[in-house]
Amino acid sequence: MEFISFLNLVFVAPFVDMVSFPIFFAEVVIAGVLTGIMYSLVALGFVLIFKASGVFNFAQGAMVLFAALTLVGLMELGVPVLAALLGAVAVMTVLAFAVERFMLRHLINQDDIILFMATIGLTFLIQGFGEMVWGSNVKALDIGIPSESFEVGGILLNEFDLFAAGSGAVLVAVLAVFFHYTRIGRALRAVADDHQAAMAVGIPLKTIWVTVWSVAGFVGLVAGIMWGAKSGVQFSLSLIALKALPVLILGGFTSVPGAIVGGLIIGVGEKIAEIYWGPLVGGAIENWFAYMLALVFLLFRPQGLFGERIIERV
Amino acid sequence: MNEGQGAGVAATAATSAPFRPGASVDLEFDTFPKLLKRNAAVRGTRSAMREKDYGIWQSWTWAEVAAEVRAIACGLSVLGLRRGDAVAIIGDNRPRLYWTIAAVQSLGGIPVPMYQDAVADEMKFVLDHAGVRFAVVENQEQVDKLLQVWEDFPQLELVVYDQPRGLRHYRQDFLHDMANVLAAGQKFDSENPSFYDDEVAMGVAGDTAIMLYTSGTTGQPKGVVLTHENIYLTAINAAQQEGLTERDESLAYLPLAWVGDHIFSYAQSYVTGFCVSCPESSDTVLTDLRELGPSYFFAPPPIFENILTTVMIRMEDASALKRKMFSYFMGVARRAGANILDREPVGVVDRLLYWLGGVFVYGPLKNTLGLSRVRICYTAGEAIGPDLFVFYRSIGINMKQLYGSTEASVFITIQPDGEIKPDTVGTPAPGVELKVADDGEVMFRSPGVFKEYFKNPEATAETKTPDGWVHTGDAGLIDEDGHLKIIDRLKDVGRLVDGTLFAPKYIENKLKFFSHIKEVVAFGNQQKFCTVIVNIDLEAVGNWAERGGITYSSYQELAARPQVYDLIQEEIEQMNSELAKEQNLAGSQIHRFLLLHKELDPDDGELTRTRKVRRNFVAEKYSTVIEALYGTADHCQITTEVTFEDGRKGTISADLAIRDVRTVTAGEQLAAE
Amino acid sequence: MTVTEVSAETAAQPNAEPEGDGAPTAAPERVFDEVLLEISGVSLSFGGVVALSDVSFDICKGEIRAIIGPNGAGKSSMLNVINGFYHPQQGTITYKGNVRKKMRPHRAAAEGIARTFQNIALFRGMSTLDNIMTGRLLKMRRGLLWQALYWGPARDEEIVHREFAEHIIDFLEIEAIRKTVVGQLPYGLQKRVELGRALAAEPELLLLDEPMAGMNVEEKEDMSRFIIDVNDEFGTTIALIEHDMSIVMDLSDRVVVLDYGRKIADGTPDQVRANPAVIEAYLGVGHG
Amino acid sequence: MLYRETGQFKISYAADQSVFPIAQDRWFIAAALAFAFLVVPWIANEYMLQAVLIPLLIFSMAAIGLNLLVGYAGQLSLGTGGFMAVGAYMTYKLTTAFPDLNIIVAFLLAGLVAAGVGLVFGIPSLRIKGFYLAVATLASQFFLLWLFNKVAWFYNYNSSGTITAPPREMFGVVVTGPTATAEVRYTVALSIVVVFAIIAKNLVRGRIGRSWMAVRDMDIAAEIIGIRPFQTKLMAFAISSFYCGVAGAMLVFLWLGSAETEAFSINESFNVLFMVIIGGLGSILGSFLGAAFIVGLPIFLTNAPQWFGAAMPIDLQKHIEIMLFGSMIIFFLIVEPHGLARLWQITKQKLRLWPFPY
Repeated sequence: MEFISFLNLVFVAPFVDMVSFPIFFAEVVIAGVLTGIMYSLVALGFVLIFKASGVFNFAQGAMVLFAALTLVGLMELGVPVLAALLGAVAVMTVLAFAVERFMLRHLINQDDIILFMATIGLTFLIQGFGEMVWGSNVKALDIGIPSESFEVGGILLNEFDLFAAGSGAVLVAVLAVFFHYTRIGRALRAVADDHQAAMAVGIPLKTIWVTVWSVAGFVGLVAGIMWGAKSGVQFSLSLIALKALPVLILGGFTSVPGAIVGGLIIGVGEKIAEIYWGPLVGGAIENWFAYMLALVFLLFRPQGLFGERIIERV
Repeated sequence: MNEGQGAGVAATAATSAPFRPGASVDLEFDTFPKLLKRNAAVRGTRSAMREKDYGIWQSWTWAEVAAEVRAIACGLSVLGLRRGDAVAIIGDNRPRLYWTIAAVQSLGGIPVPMYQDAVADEMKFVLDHAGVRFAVVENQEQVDKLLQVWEDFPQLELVVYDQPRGLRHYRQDFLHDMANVLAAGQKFDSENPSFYDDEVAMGVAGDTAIMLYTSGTTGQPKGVVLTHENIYLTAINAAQQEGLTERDESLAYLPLAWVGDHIFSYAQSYVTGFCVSCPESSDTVLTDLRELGPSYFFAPPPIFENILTTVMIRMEDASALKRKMFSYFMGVARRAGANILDREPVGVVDRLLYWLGGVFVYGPLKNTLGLSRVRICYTAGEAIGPDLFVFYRSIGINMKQLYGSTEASVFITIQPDGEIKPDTVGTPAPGVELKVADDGEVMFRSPGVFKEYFKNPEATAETKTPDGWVHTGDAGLIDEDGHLKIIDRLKDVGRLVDGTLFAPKYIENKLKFFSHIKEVVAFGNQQKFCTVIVNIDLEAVGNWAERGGITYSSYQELAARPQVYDLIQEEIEQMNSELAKEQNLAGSQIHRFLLLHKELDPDDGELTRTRKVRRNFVAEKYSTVIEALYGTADHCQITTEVTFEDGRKGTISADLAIRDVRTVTAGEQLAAE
Repeated sequence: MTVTEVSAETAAQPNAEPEGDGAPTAAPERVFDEVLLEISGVSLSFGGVVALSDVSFDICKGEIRAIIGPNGAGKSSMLNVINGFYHPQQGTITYKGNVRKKMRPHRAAAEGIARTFQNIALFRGMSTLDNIMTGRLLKMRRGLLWQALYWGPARDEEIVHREFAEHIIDFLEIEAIRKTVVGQLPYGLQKRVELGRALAAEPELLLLDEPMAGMNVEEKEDMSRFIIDVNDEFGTTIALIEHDMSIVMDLSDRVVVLDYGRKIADGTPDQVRANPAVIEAYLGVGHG
Repeated sequence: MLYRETGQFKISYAADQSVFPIAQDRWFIAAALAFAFLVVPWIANEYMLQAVLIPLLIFSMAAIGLNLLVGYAGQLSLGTGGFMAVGAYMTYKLTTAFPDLNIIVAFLLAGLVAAGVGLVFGIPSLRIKGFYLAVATLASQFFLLWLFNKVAWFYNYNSSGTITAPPREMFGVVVTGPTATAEVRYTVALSIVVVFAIIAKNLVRGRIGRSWMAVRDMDIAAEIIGIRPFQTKLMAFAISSFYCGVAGAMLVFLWLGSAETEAFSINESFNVLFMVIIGGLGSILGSFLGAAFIVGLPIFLTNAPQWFGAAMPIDLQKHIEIMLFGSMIIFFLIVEPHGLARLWQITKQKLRLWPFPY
C-alpha cells in the first residue's frame, strides 16, 4: 500500500500538478529558462577559453565575481555607470594579459590537468585579490535595470528577467558576429581545430590567448552584472561556476550553442525538479540535480548534445 | 734507466732481484678439478660464480658448480672425449664456459680457450695447430664461424653450444646443445657414479692444465702449455702475498683466452674460493661493474684511461661549483691521497681535507665507477701513464702494476703495498727469481714457468734455458730498491744512424699519456732522426673540438684539421723537451709527425687482439707514409684497405699533412734551466 | 667508450647469416595445412566510407602471413577486425574453429591474439620491464587481498612472470633498457619493446602493424631477424602489414594484397609478385 | 653523494622488486619510521600534533586514495569530499549502533561502504573521460553531502545535525572522543596511514597497478592486450574511495572530534587534488609530500608575518593568504608540473650520480 502511494507521489502526482495548474507550471518553466540563461552566460566563458586554448578554466566563476566586484567598487567610488563599465572591461583585459604573461606562457605543452590545476590556483588568486581590494562584504549592484513585475496572460513576469534574457541573446549574437566576421575570430576558430593551422594564419598564440581571455572576462562581467543585480555581489558568485559545469557536460565543452541549450535544459529541469519532486526528499536538490541530469544524459550520449561522435582509432 | 742498455758494461754479474720463496704444491689437491671438489666440500654453500642474466645475478654455490662441472665432464666423455684431447672453448665470459674448462681438466683433456672475436680465418691456425677434436662454444655466432671452416678440419669432430637461440634449424649431427650434453652427463653419472671421481683422481700436478695461444706481435701464435702445478703455484703465491680470501669478489670480463683472465677469474678463485661474476653482456660491463662492486679488479691501462677520460668529460659538463669542488679536492688528493694509501705520515689538516674529499668527491666517484670496494686493483699489459696511475691511487684505489707473461703464468713482479713507484713494475712475486742479462734483457725463473710451446721445440729452446730461465724479450733494469723497470721490447730497441739509442715503445708510451693521443707508432731505427705516426683519441679530441667550435663528421676529417695538428704538435714538443732531459734518449726526440687518417684496428691486422701495435706490419703497410716522413714534402698521398664493422672490405685514400716539430738541444735545455 | 671498448669488437663482428657461406644447413620445407583463422566475406564501413568489402582469406598455423597494399587499402582495418576492435557489418571470422560474432578486444587477447601498432602504443609512463609485464596481466590470477599484501602467492606469481618477461627481454636483446621509462627510448627500441609486450602474452596469433615503419636499414634487419626468430622459436603464427616489399617477400610464407578495401591477390610471394593486378595497384595511378 | 650503491647487487627477483632496492633508502625509511613512532609522540606539543601532524597524516591517507585513482588509473575525480563524508558518517552510524565494535574495524567497514559508493559513481567512467568525467564526479560530491544533510538518520536525528566522535577505547586506551589525547590519536593515525601506504605501494607495483597505469597511459592498447578497462577503472574507483572513506572517518574521529557536512565540502576535494598534483601524480611518496605542502603552507603563511614582527588586520591577512596560496600553486605548477615527488626523484638521481651531472 505504501509502495503504491510512493509510486503515486513520484510518478503521478507531480504530473497531475503540472497539468492542473498550467499557469504555475508556465511560471516555473519561465523561471527555469531565465536561470538557465544565467547559467549559459557563465558556461559561455568556459567554452570560449576551452575552445581556443584547450584550458578548462575553473577560474571563470572567480572572474565573474571579480568583474562584478570591480564594477561595484568603481561605482562606490563615485564613478558613473558607463565609465565604471568601461573600467571593469579594462580591468578584465589587464587580467587577461597578466594571465597570459605570468601563467599560460609558462605552461605551454603541459598536460591538461596541470593547466586545469593552475586555473584553480588562479581562482584563489583572483578571489583573494578581489576581496582584498574591494572588501568581502555583500554589495548591492544597481545599474538601473528596472525590476517591475507585470502579467501577461496570467503569467507573472519580471522586467529584470526579460532584460537578462535580452542581454544574453544580444551577447550571443555579438559573439557569433565576432567569430564569423573578424579575422581574430576566425583565427580563434582555427585554433580550436588545430594549433599549427592557427600559427599558419599568422596570428601569434599569445594574441589569441589574450583576446579569448579578455572576451571571457567580458562575458564574465555581463554574467556578473546579471547575477549581482539579482542577488548582490558576494563571494558565493564564484560558486556559480560550479553550476555551469553540468551545463558544459550537457552541451559539450566546445559548443557555443551547446552552452546555451544546455543552460536552458539545466535551468528548467532543475526548477521543475525542485518544485515538483524536491519536497518529497526534503528540498534543496538544486545543488546536485543538474549533475545527475547531466550524468544520466551522458550515459546515453557521451559526446554531449552538440559534440561529434568520436570514432576511436588505433 | 740506461745501465741495462749500456751494452753490457754494467755487470756480467747480472743485477738480480731479491728472491722470496713461494708456496709448494698441496699433494692432495694438486689439480683444479681436485681443488673444485675441495671447495665444494669446505665451502659448498658459498657463492662460487654469478652471472647477470635475466635481470638478476644468478648465483651458483661451489657445490652447485661442482655438480655442473661433473655433469659436463660426464657428458663430454659420453660424446667421446678422451685424455689428452684438445677442446676449443670459444665465447664471452659465461659460467658454463668456465665450467667446461674444469670439466675438460677433470677428464685429462686440454682446454684451449680462444678469442671470441677472432674471425674464422684467424681461428684456423689454432684449431689446426692444437689438433682440436671438440669445440664448446657460446652461441650461433661462434657455431657459424666454425661451420665456415668446417671442411678444413677433419679432426674437429663435434661442437657443443651453450645457447640454442637461432640454431633450431641447424641439422648437422655434430652440433650438440649443452643442455642435452648435461642431461646425458647426469644420466651417465648416475649409472657410473665412480667414473668422474676416478677420472679426477687420475690427474696429477704435472699434467697440462691449459693451453693458451699468445697472439704474438710477429709470426704465428705459439701455444703455451701450462701445467696444473704452474698455474696453481703462481696463483697461490700471488694470492697469499695480496691476502686474497674467499670473501673477495671479482668480475670476469676479459677474454677467456688471455692468461690473465684464466688466473684471476679461474685459478685464483679455485685456489682461494672467492666468487667470480660474469657481466650480462659486453654492453653492460660498466653497469654490472657498478652493481657488483668487485674487491679484486684487473684492467689494462687503456680501460683505466678511458674511464678517466669519461670522468673528465662528464665533469666538464658539471656546474661551475661542482667543478671547483672537484678540482680542489683532486688537488688535495694529489697532495695527500697516495701517501695516506701508503700509510705514510700526513698532516692533520690534509687528513681532514682528504676525509672531506672522500665524502664529497672520492667516495661518490669510486661508487659511480663501481670501484669503491676494490681492495686490490691490478693493471698490466703495457706501461701506464704516471698521471693516470697517480689519479687512481690518490682517490684511494689500491692500484698496482704488475709485470707478467703467459710463459710465467702471469706473475713475474708485483708492486708490493707501500712501495709503489709509478715508473717501475715492482719486485719479484714470491717464488720468482729475476735477473737482467748482459744485453739488458729481463729474465726470470719461477714455478710458473711454462712447460713448453706446443709442437714447437725450437721456440721453446729459444725462450727457455735448460736451467729454467726464461727470456722475456723485454729490456729493463733493476733499481736500487730491487724494483724492475721496463724500457721496451728488446728487439725493438734500436739505434739511429749516429748510434743514439732509440726505444720506440718508451717514446710511444710517453706520447700516449697525453689524453688526446690514442695510438702512436715511432720510427727511427737506422734513420737520421725519429718520427711518429699518431692516432688521435676521437672522444677526447672530439670533445675538445666541440668546445672550440671545430666541426667534423668523421675521424678522418677531424684528424686532418690544422687545429688538431697544432694541438698534437704542441704535445709532441712538450715531450721532446722532457726527453731532452734524459741523457741517453735526448737524441731520439721527434722531428716530424703526421696524423693517420684512420684508426689502427685489429680487424685490419694493425693491432693485436689485445690492442698492441704490430710494428713491422704497420711499417710495411704504411711504407709510403714513412718514406714521406723521412723526405722533405709537407704532405703525402695514401690509399689503404680497411675492414668495415659489417665485415666488408674497402679502401680509403687520403692526403696527409706532415709537420716538422721543434726539438730541444742540450744547450737550449741548459739555458732554459 | 670505456670498458666496453675492449669487448666492442664482439658486437662489431659480422653476424654471419645462418644459411650463409655454404654452411650445410638445409632450410626445412615449410608446410602449413591447419587453418588458424579464416576471414570470409568481411565488409566494414564507417558511415559511407567503405574500408573493407567482401574480403576473404585465411591464416594457417605457424606461417608468416603478410597483408600488403597501397595506403588506404584497408590493411589496418583488417587487423582491427581480426582483434575485435572493429566489428564488420558483414562476414564471419572463424578463429580456432569457432565462428566469431561480436567480440571485444580483451576477449581476443584472452583467446591468444596479440598485436603491435603502426603508431607505437606503448604505455609511455612505464618502464620497459613494466610494459612487458602488462603483457602478462592476462595470465595473472591473484586477487586483491594477496596483491595488497604482496606476499606469498602474489609475490610468487609476480616472480614467475618476471622471469618470463626477462626471457623476452633477453630474446629481444633489450637488457640495457630494462628499467628505462619507454617514453624516453628511441623509436626503434620502442618498436622492439612493443613487440616484447605482445610476445609476453604468449600469443598464438601475432598481428604486427608495420613493425618496421620508420626504421633504418640496420634496425629493419634486426626486426626481421626477431620476427623470424619468434616464428621459429615459439612457433607463433604471424600476420603482418609492411610496406618494404623486399622485406615482405623475404619474410612471409604467403601474402594477401588489398586495394581499395578489396582483395586483389593472395598467394606465395612469387605468385603475388607476378600478379598483374598487384603490379597495377602498385605501379598504376597511386592513390595516396 | 649519500648513495653508495656499488655492491648492492640483487641475486633474486624478490630483492630486485622490493620497494626500496637501495640500502640507504631502507635505512632512511626505517629511521624515519622509528622517529615518527617512538620520538615524535614524546617531543611534539599539542599544537604541533593537532594542527600539523594529525591533519597531515589524514590528508596523506586521502591523497594516497585519490592518487591511486588520478595518478595511477588516470581517472580525474573531484568527488573526494563526498567519499570522505561517507566514511565519516558510516563510522558514526556503526560506532553508535555497535558501541563495542572496535573503532578501527568501524573505520574499515565504513571504508568498504565508501568503496561501494565509489563503485557506483565510477560507472560513468565507462562512457566518459577526462574533464567530462571530472565534472561528473562532482555529482557525487554534491549529492552525498546533500544526502547527509537532509537525511537525519545519518546523524541520528540530533538537533544540531553534527556527528560527534564518542569515546572509544582500544587496548584500554581512549582513542577517540574528547578525552583521547593528541598523542594517542596521532599514533593511531600514523599506524593506519603506514599500513595503508604499504598496501597502496603493493597494489601499484603488482598486477592491479600495472593494469591501472596501462589504462591511464593508453586505454585502447590496454584493452587490446587483454585488460578490461571498465573493471579496471571501477576497481580504481572502489579502492580509491575506500582510502578516502577511511580518511574521512579519521578526519572526524581522530582529528576534529565532531563535524558537519561542511567539513567535506568541495574545497576539501580540491585541496586533496592539489595535494596529489603538487605531490606528484602516480607517486605514493608524492601523496605525503603534497599533503605536507598543502597542510603546511597555510600554517606557514599564517605564522610567517609574526616571525618578522609584522602585524596586520585579520581579514587582510586572510586575503593575502588566499592570494599567496593561489600564486604558490601556479608558481609551483610552472616550476615543477610533475610535483614534489619528481623533484625528489631528480635530487635523488643527482645524489646517486654525484659528482657527475649525468
